[in-house]
Amino acid sequence: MTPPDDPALVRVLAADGTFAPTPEAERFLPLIDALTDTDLETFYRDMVVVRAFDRQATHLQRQGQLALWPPSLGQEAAQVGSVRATRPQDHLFPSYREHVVATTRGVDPIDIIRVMRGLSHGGWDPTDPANGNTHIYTLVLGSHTLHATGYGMGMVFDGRCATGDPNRDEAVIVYYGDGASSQGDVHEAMVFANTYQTPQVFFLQNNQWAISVPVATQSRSPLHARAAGYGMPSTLVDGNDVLASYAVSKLALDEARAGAGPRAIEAMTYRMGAHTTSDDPTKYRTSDEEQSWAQRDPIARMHAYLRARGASDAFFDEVDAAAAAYADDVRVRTNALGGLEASTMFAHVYSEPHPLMVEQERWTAEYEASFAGGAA
Amino acid sequence: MTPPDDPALVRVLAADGTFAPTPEAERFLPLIDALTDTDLETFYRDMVVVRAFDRQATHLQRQGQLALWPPSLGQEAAQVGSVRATRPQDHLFPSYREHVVATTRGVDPIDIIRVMRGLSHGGWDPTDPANGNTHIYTLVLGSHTLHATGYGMGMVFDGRCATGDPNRDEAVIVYYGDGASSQGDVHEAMVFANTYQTPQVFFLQNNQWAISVPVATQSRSPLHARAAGYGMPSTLVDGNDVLASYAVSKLALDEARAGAGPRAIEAMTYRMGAHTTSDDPTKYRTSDEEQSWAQRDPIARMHAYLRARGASDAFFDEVDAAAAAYADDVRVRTNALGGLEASTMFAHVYSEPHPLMVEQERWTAEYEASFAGGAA
Amino acid sequence: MTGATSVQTMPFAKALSAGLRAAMASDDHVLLMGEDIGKLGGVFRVTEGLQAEFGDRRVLDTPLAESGIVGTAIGLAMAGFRPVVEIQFDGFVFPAFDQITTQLAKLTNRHEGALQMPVVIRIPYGGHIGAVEHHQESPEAYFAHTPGLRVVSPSTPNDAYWMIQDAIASPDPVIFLEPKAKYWLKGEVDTAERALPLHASRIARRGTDVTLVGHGAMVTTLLQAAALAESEGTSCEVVDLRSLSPIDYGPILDSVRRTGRMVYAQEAPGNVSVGSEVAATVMERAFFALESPVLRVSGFDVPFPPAKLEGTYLPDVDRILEAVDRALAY
Amino acid sequence: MTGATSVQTMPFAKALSAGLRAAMASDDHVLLMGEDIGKLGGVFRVTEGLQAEFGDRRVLDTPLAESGIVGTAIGLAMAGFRPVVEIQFDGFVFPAFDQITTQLAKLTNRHEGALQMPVVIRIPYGGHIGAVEHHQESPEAYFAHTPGLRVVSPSTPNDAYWMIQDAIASPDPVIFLEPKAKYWLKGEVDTAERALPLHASRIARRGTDVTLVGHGAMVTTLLQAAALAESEGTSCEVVDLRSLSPIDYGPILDSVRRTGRMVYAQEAPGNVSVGSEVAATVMERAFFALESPVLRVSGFDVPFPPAKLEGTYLPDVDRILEAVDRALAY
Ligand SMILES: Cc1ncc(C[n+]2csc(CCOP(=O)(O)OP(=O)(O)O)c2C)c(N)n1
Ligand SMILES: Cc1ncc(C[n+]2csc(CCOP(=O)(O)OP(=O)(O)O)c2C)c(N)n1
Ligand SMILES: [Mg+2]
Ligand SMILES: [Mg+2]
Repeated sequence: MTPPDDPALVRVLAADGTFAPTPEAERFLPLIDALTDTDLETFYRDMVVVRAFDRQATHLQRQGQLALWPPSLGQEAAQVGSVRATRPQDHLFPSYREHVVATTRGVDPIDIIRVMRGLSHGGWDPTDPANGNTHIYTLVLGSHTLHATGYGMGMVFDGRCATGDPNRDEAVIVYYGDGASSQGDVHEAMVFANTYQTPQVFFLQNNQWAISVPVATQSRSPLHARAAGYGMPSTLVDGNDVLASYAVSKLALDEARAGAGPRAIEAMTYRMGAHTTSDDPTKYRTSDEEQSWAQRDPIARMHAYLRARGASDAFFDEVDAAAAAYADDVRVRTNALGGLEASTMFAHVYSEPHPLMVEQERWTAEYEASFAGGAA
Repeated sequence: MTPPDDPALVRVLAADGTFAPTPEAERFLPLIDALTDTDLETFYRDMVVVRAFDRQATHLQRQGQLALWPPSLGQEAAQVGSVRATRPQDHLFPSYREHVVATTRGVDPIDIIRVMRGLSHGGWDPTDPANGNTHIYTLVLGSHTLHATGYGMGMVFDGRCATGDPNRDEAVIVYYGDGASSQGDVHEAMVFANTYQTPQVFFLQNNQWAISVPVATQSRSPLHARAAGYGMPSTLVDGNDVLASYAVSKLALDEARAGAGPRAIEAMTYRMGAHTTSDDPTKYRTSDEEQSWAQRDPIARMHAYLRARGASDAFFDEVDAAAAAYADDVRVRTNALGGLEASTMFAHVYSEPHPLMVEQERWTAEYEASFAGGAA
Repeated sequence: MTGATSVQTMPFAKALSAGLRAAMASDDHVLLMGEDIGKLGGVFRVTEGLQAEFGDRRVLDTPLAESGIVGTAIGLAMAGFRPVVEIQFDGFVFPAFDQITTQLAKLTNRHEGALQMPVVIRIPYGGHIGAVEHHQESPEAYFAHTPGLRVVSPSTPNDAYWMIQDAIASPDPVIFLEPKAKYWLKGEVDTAERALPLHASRIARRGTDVTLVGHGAMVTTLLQAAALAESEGTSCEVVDLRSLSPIDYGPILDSVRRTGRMVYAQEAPGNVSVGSEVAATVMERAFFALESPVLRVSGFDVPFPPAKLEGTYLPDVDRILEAVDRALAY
Repeated sequence: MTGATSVQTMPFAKALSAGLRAAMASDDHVLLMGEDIGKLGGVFRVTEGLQAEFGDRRVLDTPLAESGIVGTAIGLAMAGFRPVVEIQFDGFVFPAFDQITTQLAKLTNRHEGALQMPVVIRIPYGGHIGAVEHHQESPEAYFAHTPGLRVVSPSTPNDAYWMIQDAIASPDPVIFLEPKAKYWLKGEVDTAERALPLHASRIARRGTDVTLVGHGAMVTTLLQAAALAESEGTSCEVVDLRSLSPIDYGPILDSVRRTGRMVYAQEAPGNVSVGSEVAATVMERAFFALESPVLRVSGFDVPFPPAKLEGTYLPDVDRILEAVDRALAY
């Protein structure tokens, strides 16, 4: 297990928002210096907006509008930092809590809502350019890491990376958790990634918990150290520091795109909320622990930093208003969501016609019609 | 991939048999000094005897007596060194090429023959004390590493290790190959072993090949380096040096038994023969490579060392004669092996009665009897 | 304990929990393993309180890796333990499928009887809870097809209490399928005496016109259908399969020989399913007794749909009665 | 090419190889992946020469990890490739089972049709080669039960040649089961014209008294049984299933309606198998046409035994004829 203040940690902003790079952060500072004020404001805005959405979704679940909601609360900096380091041509493979990643890349939040409402398994179409090459969530933990590696192999085979032109080069980034890191598929994904030198970043959000199980049960030693065993460089970053998360992701993605092979990042963060709306974290963790992490809130940290740099009240107010409007819009659209036709169940099991689908869809239609007839 | 002459290598005997410890070997020398002449002769004898058996089995397969034979040729030092470092109370989980391990622990070679002849899936009974706690072969690569870890968990839970009494403490050692190292199960076995601090040694025989696939396809960096990512110490050893293999295994097992947690060893060795009797290695590797490894033959090396220490011709002749007799005995007993009753197919699928077994066994008996009747 | 005091009313999940506790108390090598089963008591709270009672060496919160859980359970069984594994949801059993199929199911046979494999794999399964993907599936066919496994599914609290203990006592590996829709179902549990052996099927209701057979959560639905059918003048016998492998055909064949008609209900996709096997076998063994073919009411041959469609996907009383009508119309 | 020159006699494995080559030549995003398939040409030499011809970016010798192979094949398919995976032997497909079942089979549905999954998984399967454990199994039931997969098994060189190309052309995932006992079987291959679509069953022999149905290596055995039966005065029709999911029931039902009797033969354990499904469906759809129940001749419900017993385990001509006699005796 990585202690939250491991000396290998890359951190730029201290918990109170002061600019205080750790020794490991030094080499990333040029990347941070290159950020404009607008960039910094965007990072902040992303985090605030998606947190408002996330809270709204939690409320919606409580009101019975959703089957389930897995909050991203507390992990905004890790997600915004990494996703803002991607380029439009990159492909992103989230796990299932990457609401910040998905929406920042363009996924309509209502599509995530539809998944959690029981209206769709996938939610959005990753081949639609509007979704920024964000692949859909995968609920079988770790299994998508192999899809990301395979996609990266495709990039290698098709010459989509290491072309010498950074504007064309592509990369994949795959998100997974401390719990998922124990799965055999994650190992195999790393084996294949290193063998085929995929342009890939393994982005581990270590939020300290896998439901009720602490990360110490998954590993007694730092998870990022696993990468070295595959010959892959890795970086440990303070995942609640959006600037550090951005910088380490940017470097790793740039290197991967250019042909240097896969890289790993462990972002130390914290799941500030429940695992999902079905969960009661008081059963397994202390409020002391929760409070100590509340001190490291990624949004408060960036707020303090921007404030110290001179951001205005007007800016913060405007962001809060935008966030509230965003969340409101989600609520309104959620309440307006309709149902599902039975036929959708049969429509996409296969891409080509299949006799069982034809028969069973027909049977269902006739069967449903028989009730309609009876009621008429 | 580990270069065969990696500076981290623990080696005591140079390829020509001279005593020339590498820097990494220094700390193991006391363990080697503690060996008696008889120990050294035993190591040599073990290797020569099992090689004779292995060659005999290959002949038997050629003569149509066996379905298949996977030779252990060339890997004798890695296997003898490690197995001679175990204590009687230890449990051994071989993969499927550990004929040297199995027979040295007491498994009757004819039991391995029975597996490869198609007379038995398991071959021997690991609960029979005669078999030295040698578990049976597992053909689904890597899956047995989890069984070994689970067994080690049982040792921890039952207080069978770390008792403070080295004569009572137990350990498990699990063997697997460079190819198998890519399997997810091996990763999960390491995760669980480290979480539960099992008294366990992961013994990887890197024989450079997984059938036709070179180890470079499994990993571009040294396999033993993976252990560190789980928080486990690891050692790289010249697996063709029986003294070095013994010493590193002895230390790792002693530490594991005493409660220090799991350890990993990568033994650099070479599969001097074909993958199995169905394989033709000329399709995928050069005779230059084969010859370069023939120079590092583990038996020739130990022969030269013993010879230089003053072992007599009489000793070597006696070992050769014993080996020939051992192999002869296997041949004679193989030729005398009988067939299988149909009923054995149904007898052990379940430990308690099962209606399908009862019905199908009865049906088979009646069906077979109907032919007997017809012929009478 | 006297019969009078030994009967208590409790929900299915509590009955299971009581059964686990009894098994753990009577053999200190019974050990529970799984994700979130210790401190949290499992996502369905079936193991609640057991870690506090028996300690964290008897109730293990494992790393998050199903192959690892089952694989180490096998090793523990080799070392003399009786591990009871919880898979968190039906759809997450597949990472462990290799260990279950090529190892757990075959090890006793591979050892020619020298080694028993008393491992129980508990899987909450089936729909009706409106959950997201992978949380509502019925994977029983995969296990029932696999030689070396025993597969059971209790449908009442009393069966939950006894069958979990019998499964743990079994020297063979048992896939123990818990119809999650029934966790909150209350019923009487007689803690003094088991009603039936682990692998017996059970007549849940007597009837004369059509035999309804099923397993898991479907048993309740079949009983509801039978009640409704009765009000419409059709008398249905209901058989709870209880054991999916091996299947106890005695009560089913006996019933079909009386009724001449049968409907099988299951939530799993129908193609190559337990229902296919029961239908084929009943038609083979009671060929001349049948006045209509055995009809099957199953989940459709599609992945379990988004929750808003589960009501359409899952066989319900109406679909069962539709099949009863078809059977009677032959 | 004219019909006359397009017919060649070749062994099954060579026909497969030719089919793979044709698919690779016509689409440069068809790519082969597996253990030892490149330099070695596969343990059965089906891919021999293809790496030399198409390069090591089209024919990949992968790391030794089946979940990794199938999982990365999925990612490659997402990136526009058409991966054809070789699993070395039937018994080694289980480490990939999660990727096949929860991912490959479901991804098109999960994406609501936005993503196709043109992945073929080739599996040499079945017995008759006297090999050690895990090398002679018939895992088809697991795949046939899984919605989202297509499952086929050619039994002749001509089908091998065409079906592999059709499987690769399919936008859906196809489990492609190669009866390894038939790799050396020679037969005519018409490289100009396919005889049947991928999912059609095929009348392999005409007959009037009993319908024999089966798949894979059993088709040869059924034909031998039919020949022998004929010499004893019984006329058997033989249907080669070819496609195990979906199943083309047309020719089977048509045949059974004429003969009134049917026997299904398969190497897999019979319990909850493809044979169970075919038997249940045929009895359901041809209920009044049947004069005897559909009988099944299967592998026993045990793990595939040590090779010296495979002759007892595997259905043979005698066991099929015994079932034919039983069917006729009803
Ligand atoms: C293969 C598999 N097993 C179990 C689960 C049930 N499950 C869902 S989330 C979760 C914990 C995940 O922990 P982690 O990977 O750390 O991600 P986090 O929830 O912290 O984001 C579990 C056990 C699952 N989804 N997939
Ligand atoms: C899961 C699995 N996949 C494939 C195989 C087929 N197979 C048998 S041995 C072998 C190569 C093993 O290589 P390695 O682990 O290095 O052991 P070695 O043969 O070199 O001793 C393969 C691919 C198998 N036995 N199990
Ligand atoms: Mg976590
Ligand atoms: Mg090897």
